[in-house]
Amino acid sequence: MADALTLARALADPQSLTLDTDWIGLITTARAEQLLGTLAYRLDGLPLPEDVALLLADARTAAENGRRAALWEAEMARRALAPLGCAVVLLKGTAFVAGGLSAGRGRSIGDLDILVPRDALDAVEAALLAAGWEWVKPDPYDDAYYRRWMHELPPLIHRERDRMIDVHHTILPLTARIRPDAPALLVDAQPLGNGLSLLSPDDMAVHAAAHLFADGDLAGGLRNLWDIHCLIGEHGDDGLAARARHHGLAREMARALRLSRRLFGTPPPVEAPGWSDRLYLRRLLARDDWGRPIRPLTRLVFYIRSHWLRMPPAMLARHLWTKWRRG
Amino acid sequence: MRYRAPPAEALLTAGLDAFTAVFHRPSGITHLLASPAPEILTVLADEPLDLDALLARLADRFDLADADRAALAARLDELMVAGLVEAA
Amino acid sequence: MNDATPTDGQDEAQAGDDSVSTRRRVLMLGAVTAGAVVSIRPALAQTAGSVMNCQIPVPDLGRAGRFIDPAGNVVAPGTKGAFPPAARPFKGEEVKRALAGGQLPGTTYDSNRAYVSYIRRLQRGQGGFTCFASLQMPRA
Amino acid sequence: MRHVFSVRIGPIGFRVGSDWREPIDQLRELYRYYPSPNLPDFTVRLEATRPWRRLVRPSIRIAGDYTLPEAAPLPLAQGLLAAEMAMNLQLALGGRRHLLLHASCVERDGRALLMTGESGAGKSTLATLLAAKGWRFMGDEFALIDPETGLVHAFPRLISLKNAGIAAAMAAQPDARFGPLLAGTPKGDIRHMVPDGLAVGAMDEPARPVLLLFPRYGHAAETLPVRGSEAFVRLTQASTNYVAMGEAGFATLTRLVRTVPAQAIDYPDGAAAVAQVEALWRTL
Repeated sequence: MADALTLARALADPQSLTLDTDWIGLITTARAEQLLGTLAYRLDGLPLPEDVALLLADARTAAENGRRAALWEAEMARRALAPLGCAVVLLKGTAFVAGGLSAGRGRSIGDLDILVPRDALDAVEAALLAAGWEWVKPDPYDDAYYRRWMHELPPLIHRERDRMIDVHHTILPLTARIRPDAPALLVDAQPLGNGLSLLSPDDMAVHAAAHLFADGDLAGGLRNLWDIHCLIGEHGDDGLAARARHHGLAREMARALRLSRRLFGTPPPVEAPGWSDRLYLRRLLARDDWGRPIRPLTRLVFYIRSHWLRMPPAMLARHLWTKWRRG
Repeated sequence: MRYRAPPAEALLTAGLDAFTAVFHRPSGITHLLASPAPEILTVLADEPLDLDALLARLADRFDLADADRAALAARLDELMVAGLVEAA
Repeated sequence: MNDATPTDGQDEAQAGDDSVSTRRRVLMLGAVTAGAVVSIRPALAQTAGSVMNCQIPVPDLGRAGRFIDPAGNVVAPGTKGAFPPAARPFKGEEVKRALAGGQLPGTTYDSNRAYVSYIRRLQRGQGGFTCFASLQMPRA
Repeated sequence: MRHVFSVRIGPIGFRVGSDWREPIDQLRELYRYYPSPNLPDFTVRLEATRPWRRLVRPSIRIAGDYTLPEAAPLPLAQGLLAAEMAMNLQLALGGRRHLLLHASCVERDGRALLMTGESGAGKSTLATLLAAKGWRFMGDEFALIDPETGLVHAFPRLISLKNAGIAAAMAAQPDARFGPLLAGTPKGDIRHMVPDGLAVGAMDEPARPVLLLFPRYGHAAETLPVRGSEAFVRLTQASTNYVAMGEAGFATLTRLVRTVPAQAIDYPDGAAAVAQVEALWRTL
């Protein structure tokens, strides 16, 4: 059965595509994995069938509009938080485009993610609420859950612009067994000169690996792995392993390097993929040429794993029990 | 506090009868402005001004029917919420 | 989805401005009543509703299994006086009838009121909001 | 997928995959005279809500490149409706090459009349009435405005007739081709009608918009001009992709409302509306 390997190859080596490529299958897979904009930039300038070229040009325009909207949302957050004088670090897609990084080329960007010092959280929350952001879920149970267990405020949405913001104070949930060094992330952040900052290149890659392998069920994982490929291609991997070890994320970073090498040919030579890597690859590529999610069992394994990572066993049991009762 | 508006090239404008449609390039947001908002943006595009200087500048260019400081401040607040004006 | 289209009051404040070209223009700083800035927002809900057949789960999937109290709040399962979740999502047409004073299928007088209160309080970002918003659009 | 059908409607190509044969057979029959796309712009999937629901009480989930989380599943008997909704949804959410206006559109002498309004305003009925009078039907769901040229492109998908409109259309156009009667859908009884040969044959010819109408059914006949600013705001709300189109959307829409006169027409019945429209058309 077709999976997303064709897409991974097209991203890694656009020249390898032949004119008899199953273009609609490739485009549909890329859309479903939120990588169409990225693919469109990778194939820009290559000889392509006219209809393909037109469709990809549309995708680049759409990505450019998305980039502008993401940067504007960051700017509005900057204006709201400027009076506080605390560090505001952009994360994920918005950071990539704000830094002009190759990982940001054509990338789809959803919510605005920012990292702030934990002791500034209350002030940040108040300033955002005063500037037109509202709680998405005015629900005390969820609220208490977030505040107690998560690495971020409950999601806020701006009442005029309809855009969400996730305010983090570290990069993994507090329930996770791994505790990254959040103060070090802030200390080494690199100012953009306008009051906003980016994580250091190493921390950016470590965060991407943490997000991919230590949090969540690998949904959208191919895009996250592409981010890592681009970040390492641009900044190299000097000191990366040591930094990952410092945050307790050495295993995740090493796995990211092995998989990214395997799928995209990321430069640093690393040890060969092991048997567990094969399971991750099966999950990362679990998408067919109609955009359908495939390999339900593999997906289920990673779904259960995502809860295992986030919750202590007793809490996990309670959570799965509730989910099961809901059907 | 001084107020800053985007430079002229950041805005696309189209007059539509009594209103001005404005496309704000940095945000991609379209605004429909009624007077005196377009005039305020035009004056502030030259340089950031505080409230009194802005009022004086507007009085230079227009016959102000109500040189009302509070009304001008209210208009500026609206423009700030829309992201068209920021504190300089 | 913008709820503040320009008002006629504004227009009157403007009338005649364009015709005066030789004299200096008169500017009113405080004449606008409904605001001098209207920002255009995506109209997805309205048009999505017209090309789609939508449904509203009560409560949304993120809070599935929890109860709805008489005021429409989502509360812990088993809360006294609250109602269990709706057995199936309601269709757009069913909600439209309920908002107009009818009753949602499979509900009692009281659970219907609780569910309708819940739906009325939906916000952006919550499951069912787009559907609800599309039902709220004024009909010409 | 098991069953596949591709079609091009105006400038937009679709690929529809289905777990069942029936909806695909119906599409193939009704779109028989439409071309195939070189490259479909969008993919639609009609899939079983659960694996066993392919056979037991078959229930269609509408999926594809773009989905709405709140879309309700439909029974297999309404598969054609599911396919049509899904194709509309792809264009509404994913279209970026044209400014999409939720409007019906007819053409005469290379000049196009756009009609927009909420469902129930009669834009679809009016378009079919005018088509019966010799106008070219360009579409009753979306008008596609080309940002480069300002021209409107046709999107003559199947006409979705509802309830009382079904019998009226069958009486007015007995020679037209119709799909199966879909009874008891969430939108009432629905029957699809294939646009006439002129509409399909000339669908690749764009037209210059010259009149914009905001019709309203069920009121005494009245015609009132609509100012550019009001038309602008109403069209931003009648567009599924105005905001997503960014600068191109702004340039296209401001050009449209500044060059094309807009009128609101209230009408008591179809005959009066046609007379009102033709009277307006003569003044252009």
